Amino acid sequence: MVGLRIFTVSDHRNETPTIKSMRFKETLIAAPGQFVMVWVPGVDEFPMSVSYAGDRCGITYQIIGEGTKALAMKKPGDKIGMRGPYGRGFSLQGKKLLFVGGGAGMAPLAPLVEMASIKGAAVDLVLGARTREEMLFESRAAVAGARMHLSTDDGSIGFKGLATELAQIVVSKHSFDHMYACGPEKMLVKLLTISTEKGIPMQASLERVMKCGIGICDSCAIDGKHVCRDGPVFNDGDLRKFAELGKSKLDAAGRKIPV
Amino acid sequence: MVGLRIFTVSDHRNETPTIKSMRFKETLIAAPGQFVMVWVPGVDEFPMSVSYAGDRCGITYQIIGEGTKALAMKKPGDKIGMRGPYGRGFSLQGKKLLFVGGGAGMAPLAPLVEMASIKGAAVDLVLGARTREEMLFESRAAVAGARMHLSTDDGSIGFKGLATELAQIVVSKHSFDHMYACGPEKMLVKLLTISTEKGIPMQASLERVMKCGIGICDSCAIDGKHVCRDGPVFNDGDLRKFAELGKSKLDAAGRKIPV
Amino acid sequence: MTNLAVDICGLRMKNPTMLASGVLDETGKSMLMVAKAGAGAIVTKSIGKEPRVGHSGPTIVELPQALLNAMGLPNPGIEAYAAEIAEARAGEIPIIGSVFGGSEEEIAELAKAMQGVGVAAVELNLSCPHAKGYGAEIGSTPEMVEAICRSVKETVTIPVFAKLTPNTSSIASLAKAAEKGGADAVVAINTLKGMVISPEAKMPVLGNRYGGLSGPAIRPIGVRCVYEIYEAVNIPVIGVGGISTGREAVEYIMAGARAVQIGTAIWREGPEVFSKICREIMDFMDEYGYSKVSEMTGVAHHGRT
Amino acid sequence: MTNLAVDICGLRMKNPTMLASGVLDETGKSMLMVAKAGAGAIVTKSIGKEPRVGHSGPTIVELPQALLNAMGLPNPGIEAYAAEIAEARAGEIPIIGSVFGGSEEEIAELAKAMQGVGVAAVELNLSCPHAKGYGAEIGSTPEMVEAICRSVKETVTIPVFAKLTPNTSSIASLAKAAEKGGADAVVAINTLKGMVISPEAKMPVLGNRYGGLSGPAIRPIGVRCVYEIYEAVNIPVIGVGGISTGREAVEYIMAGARAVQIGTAIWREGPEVFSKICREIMDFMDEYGYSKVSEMTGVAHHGRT
Ligand SMILES: Cc1cc2nc3c(=O)[nH]c(=O)nc-3n(C[C@H](O)[C@H](O)[C@H](O)COP(=O)(O)OP(=O)(O)OC[C@H]3O[C@@H](n4cnc5c(N)ncnc54)[C@H](O)[C@@H]3O)c2cc1C
Ligand SMILES: Cc1cc2nc3c(=O)[nH]c(=O)nc-3n(C[C@H](O)[C@H](O)[C@H](O)COP(=O)(O)OP(=O)(O)OC[C@H]3O[C@@H](n4cnc5c(N)ncnc54)[C@H](O)[C@@H]3O)c2cc1C
Ligand SMILES: Cc1cc2nc3c(=O)[nH]c(=O)nc-3n(C[C@H](O)[C@H](O)[C@H](O)COP(=O)(O)O)c2cc1C
Ligand SMILES: Cc1cc2nc3c(=O)[nH]c(=O)nc-3n(C[C@H](O)[C@H](O)[C@H](O)COP(=O)(O)O)c2cc1C
Ligand code: FES
Ligand code: FES
Repeated sequence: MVGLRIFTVSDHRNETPTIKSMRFKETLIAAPGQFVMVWVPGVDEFPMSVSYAGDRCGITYQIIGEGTKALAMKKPGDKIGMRGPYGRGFSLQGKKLLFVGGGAGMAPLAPLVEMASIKGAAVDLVLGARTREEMLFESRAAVAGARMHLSTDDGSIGFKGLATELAQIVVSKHSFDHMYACGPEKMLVKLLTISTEKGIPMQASLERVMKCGIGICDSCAIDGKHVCRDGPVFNDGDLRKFAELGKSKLDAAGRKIPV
Repeated sequence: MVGLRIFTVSDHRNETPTIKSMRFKETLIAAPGQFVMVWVPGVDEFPMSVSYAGDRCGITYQIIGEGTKALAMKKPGDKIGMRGPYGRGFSLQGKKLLFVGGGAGMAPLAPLVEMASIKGAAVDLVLGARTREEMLFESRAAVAGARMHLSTDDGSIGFKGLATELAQIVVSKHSFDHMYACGPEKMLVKLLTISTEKGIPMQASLERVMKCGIGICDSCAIDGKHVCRDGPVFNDGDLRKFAELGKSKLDAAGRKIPV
Repeated sequence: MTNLAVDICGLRMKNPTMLASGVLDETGKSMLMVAKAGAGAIVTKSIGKEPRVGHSGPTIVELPQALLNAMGLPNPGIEAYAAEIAEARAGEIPIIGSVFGGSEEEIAELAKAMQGVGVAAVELNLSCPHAKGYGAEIGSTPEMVEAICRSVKETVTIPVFAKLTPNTSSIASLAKAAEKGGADAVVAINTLKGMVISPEAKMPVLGNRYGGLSGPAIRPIGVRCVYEIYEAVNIPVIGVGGISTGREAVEYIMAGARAVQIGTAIWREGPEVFSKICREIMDFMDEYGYSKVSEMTGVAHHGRT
Repeated sequence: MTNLAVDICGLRMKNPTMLASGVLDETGKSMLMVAKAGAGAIVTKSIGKEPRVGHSGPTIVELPQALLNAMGLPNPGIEAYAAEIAEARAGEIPIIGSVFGGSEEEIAELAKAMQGVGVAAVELNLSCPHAKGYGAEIGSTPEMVEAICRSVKETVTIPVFAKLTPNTSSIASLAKAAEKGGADAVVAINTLKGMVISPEAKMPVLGNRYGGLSGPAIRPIGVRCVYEIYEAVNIPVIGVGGISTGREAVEYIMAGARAVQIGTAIWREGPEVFSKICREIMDFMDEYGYSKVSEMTGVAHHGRT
């Protein structure tokens, strides 16, 4: 087999009440933003960003449905399958960077924040969550040296409101030469407006139903491009061309449904 | 296709009344003693030593049956197939070398003579043929700087008698530290005796029916070894262990027949 | 002048390559993209009456020279899919609608709906090896193939292509049955039924356990099938299975194919594989003195049939 | 203690690997050499009544992950071959005599001759895809498979293995027929019928045009066949097709095989592949806590059948 490899869970911990990180004994080389197809034997397979690359690689996931529920049951020593990494990750550019992560969207952004800091860029991170305890990778980003801007829907910590509202404020106060984002698609659409208005280049990671992960099944199509192969990270030029962004996506049967 | 390549005949000439050389436009990297499986489309496939390696590679063949007759009809520009090179060729050792070539057996020896001369070894060549005009690669070897010793069955040139008888004489006059041979198996058996008596290491190229050329069909078996994969070149240690050498071989149906 | 154009049952193609069914053809925009990448025609995903989500994952196993897939015929149903076809038709190359169903009637009904949507031809998927009650399960005997082709022919006026399964002891018999049933062309081959087991997980990898093998690994089987079918029928054959170079397309054409389909090659090479293959076919024709693709069709039978 | 030994119909094998028929088994000395290289048993070349030179060349096409062969069942005939078997028996591992023939009677007669020569079991080649009138041509219907197995069982007392063809719509039906006919085990799979064409030469490469595909490319098909057969019959299954690592052997074993055969892997890896595979199976068993090979047989069906 070329793609599929078996990985052994080394540790598994709660990041927030609904988000867990699973690390593995094995190594997986992946660029920030690339993803793997995670196989929970006997259950299902689904895409996950690589949130820890290299030695003791790992993924960070929100418990959503059957697949992620089954994943959450795995203990150290248990084995799962992963294939990948796939797709085009983020390309690190600029010196003054604004990151915007919403919910589990911090999973692919966290390794990029670390990489940017190591390379000497100044990083501002707008981190949004529903509530205080759902804040993902707050300390990981802080340790990496990011200047933190928190927002919660309920105001339990930081700015009360949407991450995009906070981002708008941050952008108006500081200057940035690149933006990186991952989170709900409505959030990305708003950030794209900011990017256009302020003329700041932006890269964002998208999500679509993914079945093959390798660019042949068309389930992840967005305007004739494929999130698994052309993405998941797209730049603002591509994002602006997507008529379907924030509007429609395909369900598992290939029906167009609202995002 | 990994193995099979198409080659274009660049020139085709008579070396002797029964032996022709065919050169190709393409390159084939091969060590002296290695062979190819030659496909004459619509006719058959059979093994041939690479008599010219590298650019404008070539083979030198005796017209024996249907396959080689069809090969002889090919003109410059025509295409044939070849796969390989296969097998273990000669390993060049020693400084004072005796070569013994009988008939078409000079085909694999000629490039080795050239290589040995380039590397500065002293080369004596005993070249045997049925009659004067059947002498193969006499000038090619002479140009390469080999000291020539000719023998013919009919005495039309050089020593009248077997190449092995002449080799016996040459060996008694000069000292050698390695022998290389290719030709009829009875000849090889006698040379092996000389090798043993004089304590001169020897390498010889063998022939057997070859169907696959890649070590799986067993048609080229000799005492549990395979001429296509373990050979075609064997050293005196191996040769001495072969109970079948000079005695029996397999026919195309796998029947043991006398050599 | 070397000319790549071919004509299959009245479909004019600028070159002999078609997108194979099930690959990058769930959405109109993706089909348009493949058309732009150089395909001569597009076969749609196999469409059924109702929406279907397909099998649970994994749906794909990557192998060194093959893919094993069990997508399970996911599709939005013919009604919703009509819009995608409408969009794809802007590409100005023939769109061939692929359909699958559980009975003669259902397939004929779908073919009719496809015709209504304006496809240039309909391809009957009688050969998917991993969907219970569909595909190869209803296309594995000559009787069924003939009956289905006949029903469809009685229902539509556009050309009908029967896509056959290699999971049989005689694909030539299936092809003859398709011809007898009135099919205008046969397409060969669909995938071979296969399975990959993970020793560590002690179970088959695919959610559906069984899947279909495609890609370079199956090419010698596809070429053999086309060669056999060419000797058995008089209707055109469309070759598919493991093609990723022009030389390999020519292999199928010489075996008897009038056109070829390409699916799995997109995995390694992207949709650009279509223009690459066309360029390579052109180069081959130039070197070997062919001016039309049809001059090569079936030449590997020369002196045999 | 991890133990690789297996027992198939009373044949005691020190490990579950056998040399597949047709590969390095034309001469006694080569079979001895393979025995020394670590095989647990040897299946002989398929032997007929009379000497046969086989097809004209090319008899082999090398592909990236496969071989296509049309040797054409060359063999010296059972009479001459007896001496080779006698020589091979010195290897002290079971020798299984493979036979092919054009009729029930001929096959039964050959099986009897094999028994006379002292083989531990006889394997019936009902599956060679490229020899007219033999192999798959007489082994493609359940009726023929059953009748042949029955004739042979009535003639010999040693175990009878039926080697089946994957070139069928239901290998499980063939296996059931073999079981019904009294076969003691089934072997799956033989090669898949294929063809390679040289565009430059405008013709099939093999002298026989058609050949049999073997090697890694066909492994998913072989695993699927063994999996299907395991669910259909109660007699042991021996798995073959594209195995070149211990992990791949385990794949077949988990699909339901009690033992495996190895042929094409010798092409790339030499006969040393047997000891390598055994070592890898052992390592896998150690890591995953199996002490006997039989504990792994069929586990990929767990919770299914
Ligand atoms: C490139 C990529 C990277 C991803 N990376 C991560 C990651 O790092 N961490 C993470 O937690 N998730 C990530 N996701 C999303 C993740 O794949 C899904 O959450 C997961 O497939 C849900 O699987 P499940 O079996 O638990 O839920 P399912 O049973 O498949 O679905 C349960 C419910 O969740 C909905 N759902 C399914 N997929 C998504 C989705 N993508 N977003 C929102 N709702 C969904 C379904 O419609 C359904 O109603 C990523 C997705 C993509 C495409
Ligand atoms: C490793 C190897 C390298 C070889 N290199 C050369 C070479 O460089 N030049 C060359 O001329 N030949 C070489 N040969 C021999 C060559 O392969 C055969 O002569 C050739 O196969 C004959 O093919 P054919 O179709 O013309 O004859 P066929 O029709 O196959 O045979 C015609 C007759 O010749 C006999 N014959 C077949 N093979 C041989 C053989 N090997 N030796 C003697 N008689 C045979 C047959 O038994 C038959 O009676 C080599 C053989 C081997 C194994
Ligand atoms: C992911 C995938 C999905 C497929 N879906 C279909 C399908 O819906 N209908 C169909 O007739 N064939 C389907 N096929 C089979 C292909 O159309 C084609 O016959 C086969 O893959 C061999 O060609 P290839 O090797 O070029 O892929 C599918 C193949 C793949 C790999
Ligand atoms: C060169 C060659 C010759 C073969 N000859 C025979 C044969 O004589 N009888 C037989 O039953 N199978 C024969 N086979 C099939 C193998 O025994 C085996 O079933 C098949 O090759 C799949 O296994 P593999 O992939 O390990 O080679 C032959 C295969 C090859 C490659
Ligand atoms: S997930 Fe299949 S094309 Fe992207
Ligand atoms: S030619 Fe087949 S084993 Fe040597």
